[in-house]
Amino acid sequence: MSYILSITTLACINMIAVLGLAIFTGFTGLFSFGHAAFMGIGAYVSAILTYYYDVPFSLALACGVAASSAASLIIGVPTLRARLRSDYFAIAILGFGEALRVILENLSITNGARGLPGIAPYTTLPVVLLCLGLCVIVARNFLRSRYGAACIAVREDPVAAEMSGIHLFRTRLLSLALSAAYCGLSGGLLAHYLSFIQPVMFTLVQSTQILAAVIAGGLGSISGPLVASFLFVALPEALRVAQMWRLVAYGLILVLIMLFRPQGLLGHQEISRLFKRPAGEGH
Amino acid sequence: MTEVLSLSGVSKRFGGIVAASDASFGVEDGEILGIIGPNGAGKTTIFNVITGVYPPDGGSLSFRGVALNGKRPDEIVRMGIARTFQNIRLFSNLTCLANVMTPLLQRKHYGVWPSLLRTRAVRKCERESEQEALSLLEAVGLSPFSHQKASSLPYGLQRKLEIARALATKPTLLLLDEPAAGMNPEEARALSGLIREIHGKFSLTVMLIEHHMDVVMRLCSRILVMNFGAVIAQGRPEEVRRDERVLSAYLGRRA
Amino acid sequence: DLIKVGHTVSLTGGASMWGQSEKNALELLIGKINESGGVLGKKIVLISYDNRNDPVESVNVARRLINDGVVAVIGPAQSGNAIATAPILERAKIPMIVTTATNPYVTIDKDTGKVRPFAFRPCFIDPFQGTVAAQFAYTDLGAKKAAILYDVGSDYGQWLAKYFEEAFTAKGGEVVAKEAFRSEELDYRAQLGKIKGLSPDVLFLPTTQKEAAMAARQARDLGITATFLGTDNWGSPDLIDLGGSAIDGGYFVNLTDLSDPDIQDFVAEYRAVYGKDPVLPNPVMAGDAIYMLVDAIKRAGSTDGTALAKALEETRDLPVVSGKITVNPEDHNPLNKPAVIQKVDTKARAFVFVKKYEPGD
Amino acid sequence: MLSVKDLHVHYGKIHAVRGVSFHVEEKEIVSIVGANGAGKSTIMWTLAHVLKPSSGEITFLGLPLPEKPHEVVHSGMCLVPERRRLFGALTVSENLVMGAYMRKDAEGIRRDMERTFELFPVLKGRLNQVAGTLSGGEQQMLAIARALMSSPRMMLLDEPSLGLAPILVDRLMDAIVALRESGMTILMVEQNADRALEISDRAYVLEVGTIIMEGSGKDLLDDPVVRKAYLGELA
Amino acid sequence: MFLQTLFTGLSVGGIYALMAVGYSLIFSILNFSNFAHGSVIMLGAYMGLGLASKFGLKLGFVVAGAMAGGGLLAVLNERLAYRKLRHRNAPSLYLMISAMGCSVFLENMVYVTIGSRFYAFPEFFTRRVVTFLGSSVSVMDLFALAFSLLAIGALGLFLARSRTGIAIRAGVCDMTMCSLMGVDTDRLVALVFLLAGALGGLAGTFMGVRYLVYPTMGWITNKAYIAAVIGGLGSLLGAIVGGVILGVVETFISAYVSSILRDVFSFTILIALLVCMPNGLFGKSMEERV
Ligand SMILES: Nc1ncnc2c1ncn2[C@@H]1O[C@H](COP(=O)(O)OP(=O)(O)OP(=O)(O)O)[C@@H](O)[C@H]1O
Ligand SMILES: Nc1ncnc2c1ncn2[C@@H]1O[C@H](COP(=O)(O)OP(=O)(O)OP(=O)(O)O)[C@@H](O)[C@H]1O
Ligand SMILES: [Mg+2]
Ligand SMILES: [Mg+2]
Repeated sequence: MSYILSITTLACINMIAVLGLAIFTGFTGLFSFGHAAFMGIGAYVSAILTYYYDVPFSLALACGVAASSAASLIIGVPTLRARLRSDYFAIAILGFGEALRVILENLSITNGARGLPGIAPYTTLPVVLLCLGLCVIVARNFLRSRYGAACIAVREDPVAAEMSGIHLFRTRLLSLALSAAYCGLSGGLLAHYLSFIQPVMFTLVQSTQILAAVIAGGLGSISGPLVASFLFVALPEALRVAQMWRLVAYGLILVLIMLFRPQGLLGHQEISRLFKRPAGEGH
Repeated sequence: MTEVLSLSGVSKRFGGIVAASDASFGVEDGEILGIIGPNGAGKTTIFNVITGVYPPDGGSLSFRGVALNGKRPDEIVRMGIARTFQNIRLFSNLTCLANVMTPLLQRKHYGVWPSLLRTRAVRKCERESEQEALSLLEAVGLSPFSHQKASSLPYGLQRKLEIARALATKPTLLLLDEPAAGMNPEEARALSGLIREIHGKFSLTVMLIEHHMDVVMRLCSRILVMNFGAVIAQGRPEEVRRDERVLSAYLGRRA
Repeated sequence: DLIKVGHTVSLTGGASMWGQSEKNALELLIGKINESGGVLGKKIVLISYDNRNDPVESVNVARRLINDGVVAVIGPAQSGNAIATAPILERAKIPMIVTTATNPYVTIDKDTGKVRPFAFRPCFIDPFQGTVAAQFAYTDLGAKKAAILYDVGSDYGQWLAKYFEEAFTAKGGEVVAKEAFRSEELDYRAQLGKIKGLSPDVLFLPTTQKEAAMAARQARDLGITATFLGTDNWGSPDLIDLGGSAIDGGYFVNLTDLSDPDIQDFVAEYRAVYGKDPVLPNPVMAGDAIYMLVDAIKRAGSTDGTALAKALEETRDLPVVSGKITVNPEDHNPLNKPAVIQKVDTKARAFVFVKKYEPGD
Repeated sequence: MLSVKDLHVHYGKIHAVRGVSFHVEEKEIVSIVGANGAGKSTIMWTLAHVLKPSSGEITFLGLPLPEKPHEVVHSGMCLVPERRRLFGALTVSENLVMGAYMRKDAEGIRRDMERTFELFPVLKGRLNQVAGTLSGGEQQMLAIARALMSSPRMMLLDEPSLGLAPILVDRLMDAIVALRESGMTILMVEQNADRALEISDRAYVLEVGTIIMEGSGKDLLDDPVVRKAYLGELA
Repeated sequence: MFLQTLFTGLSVGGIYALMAVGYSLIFSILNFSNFAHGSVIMLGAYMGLGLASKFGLKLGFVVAGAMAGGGLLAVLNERLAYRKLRHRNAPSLYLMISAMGCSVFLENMVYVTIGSRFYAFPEFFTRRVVTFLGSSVSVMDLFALAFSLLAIGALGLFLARSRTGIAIRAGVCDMTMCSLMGVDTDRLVALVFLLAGALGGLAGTFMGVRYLVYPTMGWITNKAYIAAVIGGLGSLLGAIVGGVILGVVETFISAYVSSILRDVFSFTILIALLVCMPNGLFGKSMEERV
């Protein structure tokens, strides 16, 4: 039972990060190969605070969130201001992630590549569920607000968005900072769940997994990526008996999703919508 | 009458192509100004320069006494200039309602934190915007389609949706780039009526690029003729219609 | 009925070669134990799960194993994964015996400095290994100047580089260069070019055999003549194939040696069943672990975790695959676990036994 | 030459074309007129087999329409779709090369190129400009020119005069007549309904996915209903 | 040491460039990042290895075999994992994720079937070094650099000039319209993948000979993606120049600044470069007109 709970916890922690990237990629239309770095910042900042300075967990989490948001500005301000095209932006942020990892690997307070063991295991399933619930509500609120509308407009057509009075740079930056905050929270929770963090946990591989969940779940959807990220954690576990074959299967499933659910599991719609009268969308 | 917009000596080149050369003219408050000219004359370019999509290579622009040079498009929009696009640019995956609501929401002034918490004030703003959007859709005759995806509308209706979206930025100057393209004469006639109606209802100044001469003649109090990036003639519709240069370069034998 | 033993191991990813060999060895030995009547009249079943050499996965595996009702866990082989796994098993009161995780903090809680009651290992620890390497370099090879090239992204490399540097300078030697690379990189010539200019006597490479082989080849290409010195991760038969003539004459510290007389029976059996040599040292360490466990179950007379941990702590002079083992109750490391120095001889295609260090030497 | 029987096309649940039948004879100019959203473009896309009909029968040159769009082109039918659909990142000359992709006769290609430049002289000076940066009307010219380069047996034109200056509309209509003279068959959808009907041999009036009227171009032009509904004349 | 560092940088850069070409080729044509390219390189290396060690073939045959194998693999890859998406005019992001899936799939297929062992090519053609001004340069590196320049030159010409090349690029803009011009787009795309795959096979063999062969060796292609971005995505010349620059810069940072913090420096330079030149060195500015 504890195993199922632990998988659920991990899945939910992951879902928070995926939700963050869904805001950025799914709704603002920029993609990123570096969001694991923001998880890393959240994880390390909050873990260092509870570990060395006995800061209360909630405050440490908040600091982690703030730190990763702030870090996202460091990379976001120059690149978004320069209006990098999305592929270029993705590589720039990948560079940021990798550089950050090297720094984490060489600081003494992070204990280098050896990692920080013995972080207090404050993260429990109820805590995670609470955070996830809040995150979903906040994400929904954000996306329905004028800021969210701006993000979506920027995704759909940047020029037309500007002609609707939207400040492109500020909108993209806000979306980046919010998504980084989500990833920071996710990282903080992860650190206090595993009790142990190492820079290798926050690499490109992790970034691409978050991105894959967002896309497989469907761009422009909140519930889709959530479902996908849950599946992406649960599926390898379910396939664990298949041993070495499970990663083969994982790769295959990713391809199959793209081939047969081109919009992702739920592109541009939410689970709740599935049960309502279908709007006349056609196609 | 006062001039709301004035351009003096505006020029823009792309590589070797001179898209606008030393264009100077003013737009009077409340008029409907038509811009005609052969293809590639630089009409759309003038719109692009006014709305800040391209910075001009030279010359100056001012709107109600404020210089437009160096302003970002979104700033210009907030000063009260809105436009539609020649190649329709809607938010194609969104519903018509959402298309119109987007600029309306941008005019609301609540901060990020209230938006995350979705306070009562935020919800009120949204309800207001929704009502406003619906009434704008009503005004252009798109109410039945408000929950349909923008990309699934036929071409002609997409143009009307663009007008509604432009109106949603609450402009005082509206730039329309070939609004009647893809409409048959009857539809174009109806559209003229619509433009005249919103012109009065929202007390707008309108600049209109159009190749449908009926529409231009019917609507405009004044017409600018452009060729090779420069304004070659201007005047009242009847004058322009008889202008020799306009006949040979633009209207052809039929007119 | 059955006694379930968990096994958390890298079956995919860069460390899978050892992991697969480890799994083979355990299956082989457990088969033997079961044939001879099992333990407490019960048969042992092994439940292996792939941890992909990833700490998060390792935690999942640990939880899954707990859920599957294992009485003890063997593995993981890598210190990072072991450190992530240890607290989980500790809370579930299930003993774990790691195989080759040589980091001190696998069995010691870094915060409290106390021993982790449920964590054990049959292998020596990094400070010892680093010291042995430094000592061998300084005294036996007569090196005064050493250079280090290690993988910054690997905790293993970082630790050993640190311990070696400390020990070597303590002895009076000088570490002239400490250069690093990243695991997925292939070319170290930039770093080696710099090292060449400092003409060290030895080049310490606390890396996997693949990286050691590449570093050696590139170093010789650049004309570096220093002696190569490595650690237990070199100890794989393919080092010779990979490094070719470049790696010839290199020395490395190992846990055991394929030619170690103590393990010849095991190696022969392994060859007979799988048709190839075991990839040392993991299979041997895993073998030690399963024997330690079986012995502890017998002595405890039960499979209760706490009782098992207590019995494991009292392991004395137990004959295992690699020789005899005694657990130090202070730190749960084996007492008197020797380290061997081997020399790479590419012409004979073998690792030649050079010398053996006992702790305290 | 082309015959369509009881064609139905759906977009998901939207029934855009509802049982349309018509035919086009060799060397004819046939127009389809109708309001926005009547389903004209949908019919054109279906004839090019980019959209697949949900039911109905299309035969071209006596054979059922081939499956793949490129096979349809090879059988001699070429579509100039609504909204240009140029290869925006390619230059003007590359777009024209693409138009002539199937042709091997270098001489004929050169001749058609000349003819095209006669019709739209602007393009000649713009051969190396990236198509996406042309003005709206220039793009429309290029779209037509590209189709002319393929010199098909039958050409489908969807709103060819969109965004063209009046003087060019005249030239275009003349060119269409000239094409017919040279042996091409033309089916066109045109919002400039009076101009289209003037040069059409026959025409169909489409309303909400069904054909409500057919006749010769002249007849329809004189029909009061048509005049009122599509030509903007107050009755 | 300066000269040696420079040579090393060039040789590392040459390998990056060779990997970046195939990747950039597909990008320039299909406008998406084919993350499976790393796996094609890796499998190309395995094929070369098989030919060299199992059949003891000469280097020429080994390279030819690996190129053929890589090409076929890439075509198959396209056929199974991308074609359907392409037909749907799916956004390039979808293709990218599909490519990511392929790369996970292929890499783990190798683990499951061939195993995780490392392999080295037989030593007989591995190491020939010429000494030049006191610095050693490997013949293999020179060959790799020259060959990648040649390959790119030929490819660039083909794409810019030939009818097929134009059709391929037209297909990128609008697949539907391309088929309305009578083009069988599938055949064209298959051709592109054949070329890119062959280059991948070549790169794999070179890398295998220079370094080692193992399942995760494709990861180094990340560097090729970065190189392609530095040079400007979609520009073949950019891919080469970007690769060489990245190699040289990395090497110099390692040698003169810090090998430990190297990536921090090189990525900072990357980001700074992109901020100043948002389209890379040779990328076309893709400003869309309104
Ligand atoms: N971004 C650009 N790059 C290069 N040339 C451009 C660009 N934008 C416009 N042009 C050129 O500038 C000229 C003027 O274009 P513009 O779009 O203003 O014409 P227009 O008067 O709107 O014509 P139309 O009636 O055909 O829409 C054209 O020849 C066009 O090719
Ligand atoms: N992609 C689509 N998805 C859903 N519905 C569509 C789509 N495209 C067209 N429709 C619908 O099909 C009907 C016919 O559209 P079509 O584009 O064929 O009209 P049209 O006669 O060409 O109009 P126009 O004169 O504006 O070009 C319309 O009601 C339209 O809303
Ligand atoms: Mg225009
Ligand atoms: Mg249409």
